[in-house]
Amino acid sequence: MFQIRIHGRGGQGVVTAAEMLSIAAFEEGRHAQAFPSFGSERTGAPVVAFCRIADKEIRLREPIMEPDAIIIQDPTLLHQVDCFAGLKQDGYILINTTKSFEQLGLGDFVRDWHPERLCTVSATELGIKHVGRPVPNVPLLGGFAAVSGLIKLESVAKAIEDKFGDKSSSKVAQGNIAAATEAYNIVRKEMEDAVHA
Amino acid sequence: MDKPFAITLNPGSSLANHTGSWRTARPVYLDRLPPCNNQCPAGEDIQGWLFDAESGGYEAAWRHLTRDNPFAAIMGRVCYHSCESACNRGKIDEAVGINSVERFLGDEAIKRGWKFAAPARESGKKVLIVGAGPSGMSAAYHLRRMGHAVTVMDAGPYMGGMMRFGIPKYRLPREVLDAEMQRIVDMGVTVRLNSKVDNILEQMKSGGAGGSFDAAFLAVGAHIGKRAMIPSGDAARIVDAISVLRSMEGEDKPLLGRRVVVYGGGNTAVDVARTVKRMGAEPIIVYRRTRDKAPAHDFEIEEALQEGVMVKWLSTIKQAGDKEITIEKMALDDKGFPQPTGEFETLEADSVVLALGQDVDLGLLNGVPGLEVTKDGVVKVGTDLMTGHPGIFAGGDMVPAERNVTVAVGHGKKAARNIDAWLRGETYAPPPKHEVAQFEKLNPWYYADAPKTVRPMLDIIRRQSTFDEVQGGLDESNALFEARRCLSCGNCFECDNCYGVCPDNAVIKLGPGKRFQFNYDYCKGCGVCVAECPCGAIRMEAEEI
Amino acid sequence: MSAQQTVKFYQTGTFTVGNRLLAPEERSVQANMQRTNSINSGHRACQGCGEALGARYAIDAAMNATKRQLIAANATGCLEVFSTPYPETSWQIPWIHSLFGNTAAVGTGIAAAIKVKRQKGELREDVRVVAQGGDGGTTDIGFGCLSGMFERNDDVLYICYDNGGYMNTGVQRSSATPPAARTATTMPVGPEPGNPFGQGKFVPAIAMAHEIPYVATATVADLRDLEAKVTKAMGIRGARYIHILVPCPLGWGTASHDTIRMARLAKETGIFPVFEAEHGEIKSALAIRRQLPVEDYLRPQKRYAHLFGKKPAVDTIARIQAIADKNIRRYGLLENQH
Amino acid sequence: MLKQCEGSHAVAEAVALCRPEVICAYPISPQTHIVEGIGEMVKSGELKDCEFINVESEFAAMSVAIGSSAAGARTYTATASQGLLYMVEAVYNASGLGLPIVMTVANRAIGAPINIWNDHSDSLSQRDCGWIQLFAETNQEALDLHIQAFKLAEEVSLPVMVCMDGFILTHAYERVDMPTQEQVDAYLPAYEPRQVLDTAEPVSIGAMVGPEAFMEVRYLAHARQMQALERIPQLAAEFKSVFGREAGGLVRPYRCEDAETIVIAMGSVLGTLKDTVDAMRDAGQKIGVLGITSFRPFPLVAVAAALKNCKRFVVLEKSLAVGIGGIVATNVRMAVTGMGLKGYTVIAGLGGRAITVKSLAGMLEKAGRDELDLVTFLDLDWKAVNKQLELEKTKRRSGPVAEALLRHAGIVGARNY
Repeated sequence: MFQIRIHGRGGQGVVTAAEMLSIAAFEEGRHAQAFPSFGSERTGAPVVAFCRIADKEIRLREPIMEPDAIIIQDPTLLHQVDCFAGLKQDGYILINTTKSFEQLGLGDFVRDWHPERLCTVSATELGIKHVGRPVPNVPLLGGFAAVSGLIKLESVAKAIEDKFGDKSSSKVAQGNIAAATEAYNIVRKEMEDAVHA
Repeated sequence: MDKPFAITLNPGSSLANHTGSWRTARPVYLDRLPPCNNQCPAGEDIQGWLFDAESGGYEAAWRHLTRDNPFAAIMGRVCYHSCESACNRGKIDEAVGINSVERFLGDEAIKRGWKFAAPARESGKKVLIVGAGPSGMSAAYHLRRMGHAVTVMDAGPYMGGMMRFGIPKYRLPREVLDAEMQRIVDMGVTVRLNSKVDNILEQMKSGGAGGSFDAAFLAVGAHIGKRAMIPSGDAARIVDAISVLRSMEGEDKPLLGRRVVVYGGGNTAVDVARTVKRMGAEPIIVYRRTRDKAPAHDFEIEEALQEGVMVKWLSTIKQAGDKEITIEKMALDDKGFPQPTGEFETLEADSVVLALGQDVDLGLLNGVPGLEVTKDGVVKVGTDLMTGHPGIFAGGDMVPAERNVTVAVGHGKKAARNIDAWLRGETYAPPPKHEVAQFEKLNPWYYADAPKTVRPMLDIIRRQSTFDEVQGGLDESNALFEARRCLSCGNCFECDNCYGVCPDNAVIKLGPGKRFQFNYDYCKGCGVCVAECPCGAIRMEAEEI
Repeated sequence: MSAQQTVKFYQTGTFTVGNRLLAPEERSVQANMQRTNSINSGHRACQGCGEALGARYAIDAAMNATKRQLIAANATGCLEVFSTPYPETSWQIPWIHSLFGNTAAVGTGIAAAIKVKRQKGELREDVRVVAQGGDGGTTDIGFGCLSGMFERNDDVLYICYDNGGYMNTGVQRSSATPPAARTATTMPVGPEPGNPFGQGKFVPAIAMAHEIPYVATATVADLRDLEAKVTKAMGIRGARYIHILVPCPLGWGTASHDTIRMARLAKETGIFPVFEAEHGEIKSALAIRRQLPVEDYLRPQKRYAHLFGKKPAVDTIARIQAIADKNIRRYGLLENQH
Repeated sequence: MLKQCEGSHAVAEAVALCRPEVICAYPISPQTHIVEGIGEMVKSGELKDCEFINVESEFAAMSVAIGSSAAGARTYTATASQGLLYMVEAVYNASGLGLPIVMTVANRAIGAPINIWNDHSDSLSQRDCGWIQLFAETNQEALDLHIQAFKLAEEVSLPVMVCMDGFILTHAYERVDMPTQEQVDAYLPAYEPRQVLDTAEPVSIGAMVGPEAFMEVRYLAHARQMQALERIPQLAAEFKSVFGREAGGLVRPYRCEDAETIVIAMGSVLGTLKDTVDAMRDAGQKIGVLGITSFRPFPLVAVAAALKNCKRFVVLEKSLAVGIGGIVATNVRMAVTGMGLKGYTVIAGLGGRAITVKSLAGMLEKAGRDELDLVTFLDLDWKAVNKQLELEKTKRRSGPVAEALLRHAGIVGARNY
């Protein structure tokens, strides 16, 4: 079972990201469980969402306290919330930022971790670029598909269509898919760079 | 439906709960006597015939009316309608114009040619009636309806009696009078005019075609003008009012001159004054008391004044001369009696008409055993209108009573009922009278605001110069309106109020004309029906313990 | 022009229940021998109960207007208690009692069910819904549901039978209890005896503020007016409200036979304005026929007995008169008098 | 058809498949997504012949439901927590009148202090209201129970609450197998009311019943729940034959056969418990889980049968009967009267407190050694509690408890993830 925790702020699509992640896993025939931190948080407040992915039925309902991966949608949270609480050694970290882990002051924390599991992507910019809105959640999913290798980029695309396909024009879905794809490629590149560094 | 236990119930199942057991007093329907009926000297069921008229059933209304009084058209003109004074509607706005509706019905009957049916069965009894006036003809009508053979004898040349010889045409057109008289003749009543009865016993014996009469009703009226001792010169022209009015019916109109003094304050005095006014003279009424003490109806005085009749109130004639009379001023004392003042005045007068009342010619009763006469010169009768002589009854002006047409007509009916009973060897017992429906018993809220309809009056010029009828009648819509103003005091008129206002649906509506019935199984005795009955036809009665 | 038709019949006009001279179609529903008696004999209302009467008037009229296709929801209260004690019901129509404060909502539910059943073709008849309750169930505890039903414009006619208090529980004050009236919870003691002035609410005006298609007031003293309003209401779709004044002999301390008279006095003094409104605008008022001072209305009621002691409470009576005068001005009760 | 969706959405779709005719909605977390989902289906025309009414309160919601159900319409609503309490008078009325309304309760705590997170205090407060209460373990079961609920409600003429854990299930995305309309139609016949407001056959519903018949009416309500006790397993079996999967029933034992310790619970925590038990079994402990699906009617016989071979039972419940302890535990104890079992009550997860495998395992191991307190509060912060109790002892005006505890715990507003 693989457990992901997503940190962000109200309005950044944190919960949706977890749900789409579960849909993507479902599309690959796996069991998945996504759930929010059940708060009544308003726009701007710190928000957490969870996703479990497994190959058999997921019965566990406790919050994810020891995640295999952390997605941080907003790096400003790093100073306010213990985003990495319980993260397993050598877990995956994906941060929406233009900075590096070093620049974010996380250099010591991840010093001995697998470098290819520590990625950043400027997802907000990708959101603006492809969708016209500073929503980082979908590009980060593309990035996560890349960094974790847990789900395929195509599954993320399917999840995007599932979420956005009906409601708005496919333009939104296509924009999101493009953003996710670009993020995927950026992260792939980053990982290669990290391995070769 | 497979209904859940207890919480779901079948419709209307509360009928099993007889809430009538809660009652400590119960409402009861009753008929109270409307004040108009109570007041009517002719005993008309006024509320009853108005009820028929309200729905436009004029013939039914007329037939209902004529159960008691055959002269609707006459009554509608000459009756002084004391019913209207008693009418409860007068306490709301104005009394119902009963008289005008009565006239409408009477006129309608003449116009449509409605007739009285001949009796279904002949009794084989013969009744002699002396006098074809209102009382005699009324009795004739009722007796005939009861199946008796009736012969009316009258000394005069026409039927009608005082209705013809005492009431001027402008109040009662003669074609109306004739029509209503003839209708009675048409029932099979024998009328012999110009047939003075000099001796009643002999007349009864002589009978007629079928042998002697079984009973007699005397209604000869009061035709002898009272005289007053007025010092007068030979040349003074003094006549009595009845003679004047009677002569108006003949070819020779009375010659009274220009200035005519009418002495008296009764209706006859006013009639004479208004009559001579129409003949071109200048009448002046001299009366010893005031207007409000005058026995004449005020509306008649008012109409006379409108027409130009002069009146000297508080005056008596001291002397009558050729061209003038002397009158003395009077003053009322503490008790309201006029007392001489010693002040005199002279009035120009070509003639003096005495309108001081009439006496009865009792000649035909001479030698009748048992018969008694009062000191006023009228015949004593019992409550059954029978004289001291068995089988001889009397009514109208010749018995002690108020003298007017309506009273006379009432006597005719009453006499007829008693004669009928007497002929069968029985005593007529009138049904007990219901209690009078006083205004307090009504709930006047329910009556719509509707002021009385004013009858048209002839214009003043024609009133002063012609004998055309002064007061007009109502047209149909007016008559209907007026009839519908009736409150139906004391008598259910099926307004459905009791049926509607009962919170317990404890009033059963029986259908048109059948009124209502209480369902005492459910009536809780709240009394709302009594309080909200417009006409006072329900009463609460304590439940027996 | 009021909902009431002017009938040209001078004997009793439109004031009596029936009128044998009217064409059958112009007669009142209550005059009809075949009226439904929707609430039938055997109910356990007090003698002279205004509410029992008002309910039959209104529901019979609604039954007539809907060709007997009517379902009623009923709030807890006198009407419910006296009409449906197990094992007997007085109702002859489909009727449901749920709770004290939810009748308008129950009506909404029934109307919704009917709408769906008609859409599906499972119900052929155009069945209509009446929800009814006393003033407590309407102006107090049921007010939330009532307001909700109004604002959604649900297809329900709500009828409030207003007798000015919680009579079922022993005459306690409601928000419809008039000033100065004695109830078990506003006793005639202390410096301001009876129900205080300046409290309470007049729900017809609040109903109007919802801009619902139809709002009317009526009394049991004006049957034809009441029937005309119910009939009119049943001809309209959406939320409708009729507020009927129903005197309570028990709570008012009046003689059982005075029930209708008291309602009449309430109207004729101007204490209870009788009017109708459409979409929030007043359309007509039933004119006072013979204006009377409020004292005539107050004096026969024991709940106001403290105003007429040895020293009459002239000031209090004047304050009540001022309320009547205000009604007369506000609703034009002296205009268009016959 | 398999799909990955939110629990609320799954329920909304399942309810729509049941062809409801009237739906009343008043928003309260965490029930909102359900009625929002159905509302959209009605408005878009996807769900035909259905009236969706936005009411002004939960009291009105249940009242509208009473009206529509009495008028013969299949009626649905959903609520939670304070909303359920606000409609309580109508809740009792609906069952008293025998109206087969189906209502989802997205279980949530009851204030004060106000708390929007999950526990079972809301529906368990209504344990005696006369409604049938079915608890879902997963979103799949929540979906399935709604389909069964309509059938059960209409058969026995009683209203049914389908209880699902607020947020934990309602807001969780997971896989469900959504049945087809044909399947649902095959299982669920059209509503044929036992009593209905019908102009052709008028009745008075809701009479006032006095002492002479009230006991009987109440007994009949009980008898109908006893009928439901028989029907629930049958309906689950029928359901399996149409839909091909297990759902519903009275109780669901898991690895109980040779268990010495059986932990009993309701709702979504059963999943976490099963994982915990599996791990403990792997470590050699004889332990099982008994899930109770039907809380009302309470399956006394089924519970007793499931526990007949164990040595002890632990009732893990997300509710607290203040002043005594457990609610479910009390019911279970009645079921095992005379069986000589050791029983423990564990209050857990109140107001959304996470119930973790770790805590559960620790507690169950203690239970296995019979070292557990009879009434245990799982993961209670004793330090905070004791401090507050101390404060109250010394200071009369000690201030609001909840705020004091938050201060003590260093938690202000947001949670520490």
